[in-house]
Amino acid sequence: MMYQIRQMWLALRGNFTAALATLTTMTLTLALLGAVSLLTLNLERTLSGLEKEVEVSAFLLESANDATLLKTVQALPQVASARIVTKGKALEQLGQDLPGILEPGSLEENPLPDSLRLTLKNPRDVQVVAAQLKALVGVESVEYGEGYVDQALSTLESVRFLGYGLVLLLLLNSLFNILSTVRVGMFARRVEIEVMRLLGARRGFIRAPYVLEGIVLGLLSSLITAALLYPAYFALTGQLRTLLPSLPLLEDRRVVLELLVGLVGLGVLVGGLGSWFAANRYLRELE
Amino acid sequence: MMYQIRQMWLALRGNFTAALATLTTMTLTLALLGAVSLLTLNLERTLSGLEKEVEVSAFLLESANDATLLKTVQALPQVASARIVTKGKALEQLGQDLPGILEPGSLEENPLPDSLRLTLKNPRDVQVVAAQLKALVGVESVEYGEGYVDQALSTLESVRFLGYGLVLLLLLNSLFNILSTVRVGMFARRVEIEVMRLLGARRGFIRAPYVLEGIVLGLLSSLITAALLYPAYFALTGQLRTLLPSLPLLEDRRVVLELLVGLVGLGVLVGGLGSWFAANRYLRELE
Amino acid sequence: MIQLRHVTLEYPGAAQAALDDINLHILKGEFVYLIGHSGAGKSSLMNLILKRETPSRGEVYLSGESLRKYRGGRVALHRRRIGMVFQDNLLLQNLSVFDNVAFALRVIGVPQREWAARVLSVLAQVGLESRQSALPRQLSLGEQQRVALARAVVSDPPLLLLDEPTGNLDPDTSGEIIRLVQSTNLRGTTVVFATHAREVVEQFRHRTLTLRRGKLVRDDPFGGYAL
Amino acid sequence: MIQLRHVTLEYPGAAQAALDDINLHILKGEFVYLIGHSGAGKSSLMNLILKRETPSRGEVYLSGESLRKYRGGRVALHRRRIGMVFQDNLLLQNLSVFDNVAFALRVIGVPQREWAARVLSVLAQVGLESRQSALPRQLSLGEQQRVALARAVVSDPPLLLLDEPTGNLDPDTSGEIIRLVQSTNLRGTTVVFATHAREVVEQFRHRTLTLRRGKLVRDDPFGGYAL
Ligand SMILES: Nc1ncnc2c1ncn2[C@@H]1O[C@H](COP(=O)(O)OP(=O)(O)OP(=O)(O)O)[C@@H](O)[C@H]1O
Ligand SMILES: Nc1ncnc2c1ncn2[C@@H]1O[C@H](COP(=O)(O)OP(=O)(O)OP(=O)(O)O)[C@@H](O)[C@H]1O
Ligand SMILES: [Mg+2]
Ligand SMILES: [Mg+2]
Repeated sequence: MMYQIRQMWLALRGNFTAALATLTTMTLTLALLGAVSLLTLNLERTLSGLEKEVEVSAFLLESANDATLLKTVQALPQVASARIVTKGKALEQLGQDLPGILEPGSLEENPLPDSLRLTLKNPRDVQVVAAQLKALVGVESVEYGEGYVDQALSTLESVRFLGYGLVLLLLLNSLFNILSTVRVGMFARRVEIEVMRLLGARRGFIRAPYVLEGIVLGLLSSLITAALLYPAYFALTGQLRTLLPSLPLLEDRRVVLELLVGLVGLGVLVGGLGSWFAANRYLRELE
Repeated sequence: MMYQIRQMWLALRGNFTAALATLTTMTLTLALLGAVSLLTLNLERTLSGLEKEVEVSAFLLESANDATLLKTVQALPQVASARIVTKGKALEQLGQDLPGILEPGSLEENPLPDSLRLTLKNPRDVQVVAAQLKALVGVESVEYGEGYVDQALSTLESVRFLGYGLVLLLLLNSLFNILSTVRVGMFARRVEIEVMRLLGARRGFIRAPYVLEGIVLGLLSSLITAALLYPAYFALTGQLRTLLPSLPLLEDRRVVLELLVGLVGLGVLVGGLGSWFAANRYLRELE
Repeated sequence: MIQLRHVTLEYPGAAQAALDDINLHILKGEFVYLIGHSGAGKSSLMNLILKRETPSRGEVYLSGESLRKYRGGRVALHRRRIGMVFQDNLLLQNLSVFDNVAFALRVIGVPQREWAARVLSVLAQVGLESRQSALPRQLSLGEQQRVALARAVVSDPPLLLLDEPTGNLDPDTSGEIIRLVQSTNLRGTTVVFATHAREVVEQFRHRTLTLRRGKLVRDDPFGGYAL
Repeated sequence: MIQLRHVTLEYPGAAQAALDDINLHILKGEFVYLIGHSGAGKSSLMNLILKRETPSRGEVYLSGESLRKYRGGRVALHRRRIGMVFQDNLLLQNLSVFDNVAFALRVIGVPQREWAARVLSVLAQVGLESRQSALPRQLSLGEQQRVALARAVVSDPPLLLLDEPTGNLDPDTSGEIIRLVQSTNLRGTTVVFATHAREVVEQFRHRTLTLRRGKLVRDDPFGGYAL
């Protein structure tokens, strides 16, 4: 074992630039992976918050039968909950929103209509439900933030999608770097490796220093990543919290730590498996 | 020259994994650099839009002398423009914002005060000006979106800062990769290189294939980047435009193209200089 | 010990077979010279026995077993029973002289505490005791060749393959080397010795095989250098 | 042509000087053997002349000029006037035999259209015309050594340094090689020939320098192999 570790050390030193290149690439990759994962976790919270808030309002005609409409709407399969807001309630609400301007009783006539307020089981059904509502007798108009809600949803989805796409590319890139580092190491020592084979050394014996090298590189880069990401994340959320206090940020230190531990595990795995695979392949190639 | 190109080709092939690793790393780096640059260009536009919109409102007491105050305020060096909004104007405005609820003349008494509205030469002075206003006789209260404006400014600044930091790291990473690729190539051929030196070949002759290799890698990766970034950017802005029509997006195709051409230039430069530097260094090292 | 039956070796893309229908039997404990012009096929024959190459046709047997079916770990085991000096030396460049020789003991699993005594004794026999901590590139080529020989004999292998082990040695030094090989042979090791050194073949007489353009043209039990 | 004055070469970390106070004068057009035991310093002497090494003390002169002050491009120019066979061959592994030999012409700037004729003629002289498109690793070691010789002589250099050029050649082939070297010598090339081959030194008599442990112990104008 000591021999293998010494050999690994020699390989690392003899091949320092390549190792450094791999280290920086892997660190950047893992850092971005970590950042995207954290972003996704936060997006998911925002998204589910947003989804809960999607409310469809149907404004009713004076002539409408509120109770019947409520029943009809509650019977729709996509609807989670529905309630009536009378025009009196609506005016009261507006008065609270504009204190000092709309005092209770300051208006001679209430210009607001009654309305039905629905929440949906799945916010993606919003357009279907809106169309159904509009077709009901007694409904004057339907409002749900128009294009805004579905656009926001699809944008968030595509940001997440892009993020994972980027991470996938970066992981591939890291893998290429590891393959390359190992291959380079073995290529530079191809004569030595052939000699060892000719002297009767087993593949596993020859492979060991390279696999060790990969594991060490993976471990190092993921540790560096974790050490950078942890304080950076909490500094950022700290700042964001004061700026946008309504954002449902992930600030549970245990969850973040677990994620970073996973990252370290991934780094070691990618480093170890990558170099094992590469060493195996190039050993065969050299024969 | 033909000989050098053939040698470069051999080096690329013999060293394919390392070249591929460099290619993917450089492509990702340049893509991120391009993305951050585009983001920055857009942020700058949003930022300057935002800065123009920073408006400070000072609400005045009934007893205040509006005209004198206006003059005092206009004399302040940080102020770009100032105007008085009378309480009548303010109510009219509110009425327009809430049609059907606040009809003209529906209120017996106007609860709104007169106010001074200022824009600043440099929005970063907002707190100083606010404090000065508050100290004036006749001013009841001052409003400027409180924490929001300066927080938004500093957040945008730090996003931009982070972006360039990331790009710097990535550029360093690309450089390491190039150094590594060249070094690997030369290390693998160290015996050949020594033989060529012993036969009397000049350094430039030995260096040429590696420098060519670096240039080709830089060119390839920056072309791939440009080919990916151009359609991706316009797809994204297209989607954003419908989502947030108020965002002042950069959609001038010429500006974007110029940026991408710059990117290609940078790729070739980093590739060429990096490999020239590396080849030189390792040639010396091998001797 | 070694038997070749109708062995032909054609390198891919080569116009002529490097070895052409060789039949040969080398007994346990024998000392056999292999001579022939440059390019006659001596190294190719060695490489077949080491299973560095596999014959295009025919079979190579070691102790009655065909090498053809050996794979992976089995090849490694096979090679551990052979001590070889390659024509181009092939030392491990990043290991010291001592470690290069000790490597042969490491591979066959000799416990580490026995290494020092065995390695130093064989280094003394090739006259390089004082250079034990030098790296190969700090040695003259003749010295490297002697390290390679030390590595081949240190593990007392049942079979010794020597491919031109004195090509870079002066007559005095190569005489010492051959005496070392002969004493190993007397302890029971089978030796196959490819060489161009007429003096050696003439002076230390042993069974001599002569190759010409890939064909075994002469098998002289009493030796002598005649191409 | 070549002059060494009080030249001492100590490798860093080595206990003993590889060359010790050597004084030597080789005239233009001479043919000089360099003999000595393994490790005596023959290759080191060659390396000094090639400026692969720089002497610790003393000066090496070529045509009256000290090599010490040569740097960068000047060293390259110096080496272009020397044809050398290295003891360990050192061919360019990714070039064919033809391209390896042609490389010597490329370096000295011979126009490309002259290459084919000159390369093929010298390959024929070393008996490897038919292998011109093979890669070095597809050759036997003796064949590689002949390619190295072809590369050294193809450019008709003023100085030829041969370090054990027949170590992997049988007596017949090495005789042909030496005849080729001698004919080059007769066309005016100065030759320094390091060898262990007693037969060669005895058969083709020339001035012989003998090194022993880094010291020049004998300079015999009429030749003969005596260590
Ligand atoms: N990998 C290869 N591919 C094609 N031909 C090869 C290869 N290796 C050897 N040869 C050819 O096979 C023939 C025999 O080669 P081998 O190395 O066995 O000769 P040898 O007797 O050892 O010669 P030497 O005394 O010069 O070492 C030679 O003509 C050589 O060119
Ligand atoms: N780079 C080096 N570092 C330290 N010592 C060296 C180095 N190169 C050679 N030596 C030592 O210098 C001495 C002379 O070496 P040199 O290669 O000149 O011998 P040589 O006469 O060519 O021997 P051979 O006939 O074996 O080739 C040897 O003892 C060798 O070990
Ligand atoms: Mg051979
Ligand atoms: Mg030597």
